[in-house]
Amino acid sequence: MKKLLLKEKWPELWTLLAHEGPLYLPVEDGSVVLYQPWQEGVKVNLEAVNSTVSPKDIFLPREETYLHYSCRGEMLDLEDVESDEPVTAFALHPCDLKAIEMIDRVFLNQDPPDALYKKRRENTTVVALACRRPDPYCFCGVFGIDPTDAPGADVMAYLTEKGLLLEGRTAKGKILLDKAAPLLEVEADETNITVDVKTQDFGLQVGGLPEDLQERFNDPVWDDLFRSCLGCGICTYVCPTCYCFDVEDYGHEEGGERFRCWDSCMFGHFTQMAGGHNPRPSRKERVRQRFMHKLCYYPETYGEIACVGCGRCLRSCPVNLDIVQAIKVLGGGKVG
Amino acid sequence: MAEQISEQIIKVKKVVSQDLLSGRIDLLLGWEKGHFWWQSRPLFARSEEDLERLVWDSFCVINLSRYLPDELKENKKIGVLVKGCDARAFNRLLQDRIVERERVILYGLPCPGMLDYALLIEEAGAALKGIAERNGKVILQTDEGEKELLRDDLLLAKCRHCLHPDPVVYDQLLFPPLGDREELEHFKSVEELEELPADERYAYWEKELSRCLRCYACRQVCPYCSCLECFVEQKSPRWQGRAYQPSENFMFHLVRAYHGTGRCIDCGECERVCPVGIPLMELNRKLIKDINELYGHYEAGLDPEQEPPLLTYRPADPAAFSEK
Amino acid sequence: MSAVLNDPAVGRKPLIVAFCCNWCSYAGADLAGTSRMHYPSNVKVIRVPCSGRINPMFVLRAFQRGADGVLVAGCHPGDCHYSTGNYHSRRRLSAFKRLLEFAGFEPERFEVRWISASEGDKFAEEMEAMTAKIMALGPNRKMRDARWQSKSLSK
Amino acid sequence: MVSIIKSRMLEEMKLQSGQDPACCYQCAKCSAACPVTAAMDLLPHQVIRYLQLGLEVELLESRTPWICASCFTCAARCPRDLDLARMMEGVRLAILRRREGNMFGPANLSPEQLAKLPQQALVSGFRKYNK
Amino acid sequence: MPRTGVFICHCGTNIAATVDIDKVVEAARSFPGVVHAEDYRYLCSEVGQDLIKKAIKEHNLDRVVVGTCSPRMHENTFRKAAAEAGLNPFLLEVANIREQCSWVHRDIAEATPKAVALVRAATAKAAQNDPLEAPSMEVEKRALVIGGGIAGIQAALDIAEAGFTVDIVEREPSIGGRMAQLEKTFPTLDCSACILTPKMVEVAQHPNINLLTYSEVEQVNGFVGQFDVTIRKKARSVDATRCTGCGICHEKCPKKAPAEFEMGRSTRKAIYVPFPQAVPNVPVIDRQACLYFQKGRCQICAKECPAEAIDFEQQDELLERRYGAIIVSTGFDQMDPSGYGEYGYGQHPDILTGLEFERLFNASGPTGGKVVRFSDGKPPKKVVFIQCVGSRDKARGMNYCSKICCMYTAKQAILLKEKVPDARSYIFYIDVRAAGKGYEEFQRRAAEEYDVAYLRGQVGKIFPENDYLVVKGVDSLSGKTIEIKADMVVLAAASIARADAPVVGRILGINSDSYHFFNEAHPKLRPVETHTAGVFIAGACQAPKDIPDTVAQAGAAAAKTVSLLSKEVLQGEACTAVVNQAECSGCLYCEAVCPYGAVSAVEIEERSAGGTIKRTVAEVNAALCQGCGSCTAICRSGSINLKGFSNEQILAEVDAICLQC
Repeated sequence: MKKLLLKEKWPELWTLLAHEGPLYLPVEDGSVVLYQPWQEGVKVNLEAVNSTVSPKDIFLPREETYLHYSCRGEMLDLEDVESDEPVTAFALHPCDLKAIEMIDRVFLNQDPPDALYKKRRENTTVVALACRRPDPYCFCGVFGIDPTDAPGADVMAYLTEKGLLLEGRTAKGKILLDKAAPLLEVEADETNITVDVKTQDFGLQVGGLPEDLQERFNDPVWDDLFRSCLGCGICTYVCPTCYCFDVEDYGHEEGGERFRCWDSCMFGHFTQMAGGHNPRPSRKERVRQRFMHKLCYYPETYGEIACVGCGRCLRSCPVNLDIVQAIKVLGGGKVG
Repeated sequence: MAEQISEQIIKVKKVVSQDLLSGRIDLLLGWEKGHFWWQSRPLFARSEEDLERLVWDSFCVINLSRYLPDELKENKKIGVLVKGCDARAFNRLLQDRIVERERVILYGLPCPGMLDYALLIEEAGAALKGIAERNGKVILQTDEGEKELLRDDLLLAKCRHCLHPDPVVYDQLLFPPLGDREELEHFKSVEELEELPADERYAYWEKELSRCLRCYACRQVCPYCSCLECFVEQKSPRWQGRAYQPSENFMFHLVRAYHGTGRCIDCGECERVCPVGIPLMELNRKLIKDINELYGHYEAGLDPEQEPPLLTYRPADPAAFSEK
Repeated sequence: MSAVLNDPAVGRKPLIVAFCCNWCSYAGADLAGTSRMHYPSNVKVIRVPCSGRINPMFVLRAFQRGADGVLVAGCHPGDCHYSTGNYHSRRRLSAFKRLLEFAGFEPERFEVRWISASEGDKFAEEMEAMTAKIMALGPNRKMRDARWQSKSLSK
Repeated sequence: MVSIIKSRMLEEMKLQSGQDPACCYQCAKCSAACPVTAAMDLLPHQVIRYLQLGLEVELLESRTPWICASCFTCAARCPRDLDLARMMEGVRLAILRRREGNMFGPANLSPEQLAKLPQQALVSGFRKYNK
Repeated sequence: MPRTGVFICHCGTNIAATVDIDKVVEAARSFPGVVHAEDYRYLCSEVGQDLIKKAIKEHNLDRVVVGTCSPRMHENTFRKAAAEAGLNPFLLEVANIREQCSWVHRDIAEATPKAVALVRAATAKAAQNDPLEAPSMEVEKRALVIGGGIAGIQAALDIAEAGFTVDIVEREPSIGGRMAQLEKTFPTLDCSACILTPKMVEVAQHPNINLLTYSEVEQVNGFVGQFDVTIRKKARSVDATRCTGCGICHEKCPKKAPAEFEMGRSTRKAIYVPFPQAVPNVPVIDRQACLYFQKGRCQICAKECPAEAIDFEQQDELLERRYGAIIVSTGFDQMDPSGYGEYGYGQHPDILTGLEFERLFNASGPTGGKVVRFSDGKPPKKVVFIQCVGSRDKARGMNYCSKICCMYTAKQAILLKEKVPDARSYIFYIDVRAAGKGYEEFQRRAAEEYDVAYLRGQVGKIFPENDYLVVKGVDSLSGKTIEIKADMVVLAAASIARADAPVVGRILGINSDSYHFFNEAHPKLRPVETHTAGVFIAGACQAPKDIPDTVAQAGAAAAKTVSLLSKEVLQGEACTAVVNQAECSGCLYCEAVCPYGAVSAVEIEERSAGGTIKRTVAEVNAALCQGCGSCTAICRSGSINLKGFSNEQILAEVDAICLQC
């Protein structure tokens, strides 16, 4: 049973949800759209197809402090940092939700699971938003993702002329809708919600990728593919399925804090050892690492390619070196 | 202009293939098409067939001389296609002694400026299928018909700011120069920011920089960032923390800009590649403006023989502080 | 003085970090001492060989760590012990000062002064004056990293 | 026998002229340069000396301040950069302040004079020489 | 984690009065890495130093922080002590809690926390300190003396006597300087020539001295122990090896020019020796005056010269020489008093400066030793001397006292009386400054035995009337104005620095006071040293002074030079720049900003992508580097760092000093 939330009532819903805890939704910030906590005056944009940076940072923040330490003489005291506040992640697109499912496996399907990530995940109610108009960069179809439906969502939302159609999918979702009940129209028209969204495929046949990509580890294709790479971290930071992080301390001998923050396998210092040895000394090894991780290592462990076709790397890479190109040269489609 | 470009490619191919086949160069740095008609990515051409993919169109924005330092390690002699800004970038690298002039052949391409896809779709309104260009006009082909606009109105911001469309250094200038441009409002936005009260200016930068992902694309693409190891990565001393705190954002962006004092060639690449649209050139242009005001007009990258302003002094120099 | 300096906003005196060149300004600061002149105790001097040694990153670091004002002091142009150091720093620090102001810092927060070994009085006066200006502005929050003085860090 | 004291006259003179007699090392260049010393009872440098010593009474009686023509030769020649002419003016005023009543007012002037003399001169004169 | 020891000095009450020492010591104990902290009344004393040495051994400290007076005062004292205890001296840091804390802050509540902060900063820095070694450099056992006046002569002789080679560079054709211009010297009245000439000859003949007259220093590079100096030997147009000094050339030379040696009060020939006792006694052709050089004809001197020594083709020579030390003794000028309108100098031939008047007594002077007026050749009967012309005058002249005028004026008054027995001298003075052995007595003699009228006062106007000069002055003591009909007036014009002193200073890299007199390194304790190691100063180029002081100072400078030259090697600057060549991108901006040419490019081999590649990077010559650190601030990647003031050290200080306690 879907309920309609009229456009003019949106702000009321934002206020309501933001009152509980942080409400992340796509916001126009400068020239780009990003998922940011709602506050009075921000420009919410539900029409935008894909935010510049994926909403993964709702669950895996760019930076999160997880302990404070202080030294007194020989004494060292540690103090964990945790937050229990409920979070709402609003208007996440199916591809991004799929990506979060992939990251879940990494942080949760292990013992012990990552406590911080687990907490955030549990405290967050996810409202997914079906796509209506694809971006030229979108190719989620290639990975069998339905841009109009997001399995993992607590609430599924559809944009209509009048406003938003909301459909509770889980207990969490129901709670959210109950809270919102006073704002919702009782009988909603069901029309014009399932548009047939055609995304690009760039002539990709992922099936065409060799069974064991490991064999391609020393393949000459890598000698050319990496050349145009500038070694910046854009692809990894905008990517919804990249989850690498680094741990760093801030402070001095008398005290400080320890936090983790995003890291990128594109950086020279990624995996550099204390002794200075770097197993991936040049851009070639780094580019290979990133694509092999998406197309080979992740699948080996979790059974599917770590790409959801959101197209962010196609859009943001300054030199147009992206995963589509990688898949093609590795046999997942015809080159050129 | 535009079809001029599309015709030009024929001559470009002719010239470079001669040199590549004759072995005058081992590698040619050019452009090829990406997935989309509005993307041209770097081409590393070693053979005749590689060259078939070579393009020279209104989207060849990527600065190829940035690849020289690395490619020179593997190749003896390299040919590069350079636009105005790319040539100044080359001079920058030359002045910082990280390329050897004699190992590079520069093919100069006077550049009418590159088109901004974001602007194109914005102007198009309806879904944009493609474009055609003729005599300084761009025809947008949308599913709702055609729309004709002035080419100059559709240029990338960096190209609208460009003062020297013609390469300032080259071994062979492939086409007649277009002449320098006069950009009267070059520092307009900087001046507007200068007008603000200090606190508002700080708030402005705090907001803009808050989006910074530390992807360092601005640095990686920058011709003046020629350090082997950037201060950002250094462990000892630890100049720059990784936290996404305002204080760390400012540290990175102010120091990055400061390192460009008298060295930034004003190519605007950093701003172009920034995925979250931080107006980085305001910082760079501020420094260019101040150096001009304080220590005499200087445009980095125009003449590698001219001493950079921070490497010299005059006893009678003015100061931005009281000398009493 | 100390009473006046107390800054309710953060319960701390405004902190001024003064980088002084060893040959002129540091000697000038010493002279202020030998002549028993007085200036506020919130001024803390760091000795460097020459104003030309000053890397703007030192200044930024001071602001990050909680300085409310930073001063670089060196020999008068022409008197540099190393003959050209202060000519170079004049250019570097002028550009840098303008950049800082462009980033939103009040001009008074970062100053450069030429103070000779014989100008103990000038050193004292400049310190008084700068302290007064900083007090008028109040504590600096721009670029300050709250984490540095956070409870777990401060004694 | 004089007792050396900081005199009020000295302070007033300092205030009026902005000059400090303490800077004078008594080279007497002023006296040497002065064109009207012949008519003076105290030489210019002695006036400064008296100020330094605070000998007010002697100065009150002295003719010198009134002889000084403010030609500024002394000021031009003084190696210590003192402006003795100004000091003299300061002394004159200090002296006036000490005398009773008004020095001269409209009453001291005939109608013709009043008519002839420029207004400004009169007004400033009154201001200067009256309590 | 280092093992740091902290030592806080009371300095009697100098520190203890306004800093709560116990609080500081206690705070120090809590600083990271501090394993020992104590205080003492006078750390710089023997006992205090022993205390530190003992603690270093007992607690095997590897870092030491002393909270004391300014490092400019005692850093070396404490570093020596640390070294004696077997610790590398550069592992010691000084926290300046006296000059910059206890002395500038009134109350204990203010000064104590600041002292703590300063000690904490020093501790944080010390933790980053590395042991340093000062580079040692060869000493070129040869000295250069610039200026061949009495100072230069004396210094050169002393050095030569000590067995070292020394070159004298004198820009005039002869050595001798100002003293050679004097007739007699106060207070003994012995004849200047009689005592100077023998020394000049000795210089000329001394095996260890070589004389470069008519020459100037053009460039000085390098550093103490190894100064590379370029000297321009100006073309004399006379072959010194042939010239016998017979003097026929200037006898016959038809062209006259004003004589510099006589301050233009008489003439000399176009080919000339400045004065009869000149050393070397080799003439010079003044090419500006010489007819041959100007008009292309004449050459009489060449025709007349029996030794065929005249060489019109001679060119300037550039000599490149290396010296271990340099003494600057470039002397002084006399101020031109024509700025003082009231004295009318330059408008009347009988108004002279002291030096001009001096020449009247000299047999080889403009009047052949006869004291007569330039106007009519008559001996002056009334001579007025005026003191402090341009001295002690902050308005139109120099604020300082020229020191020698009081005495030479008394001398000249006496000489006058001896030459013209019926002459009378009137001396206008402000104060008579006769401090010096026998000076007071000498001045009194002038007043008492030579009937010199001392008038305490000044002169306001001088103007000619009939054949005399009317001097209008005042006697401040009597309060009487005075008018003197004088035959001659002598102005004791101020002694001032040489007009080109600033240029010399720049060439040598030494600084000067606001009057362009060269600055000594310390007004009391290092009076002949300059801030540039290996460069010493002597004589009136440092400040106006008389001959005895000059000679004494010259001796001192010579002694310093000798002790320097007698070292086999010198310890150089330990705090020098160093390049991390692995990180250096080789842009060499550092080279561009280095004032000492200490940075240069070097090619290194490096492994990269399998093969090895050659790269150009920067390299520092530690012997040349003086440690200013300008290079480190221009280096974007911090690949060039400064030992002793490294990025790590300074940042550690900043971090610590910003920690509020």
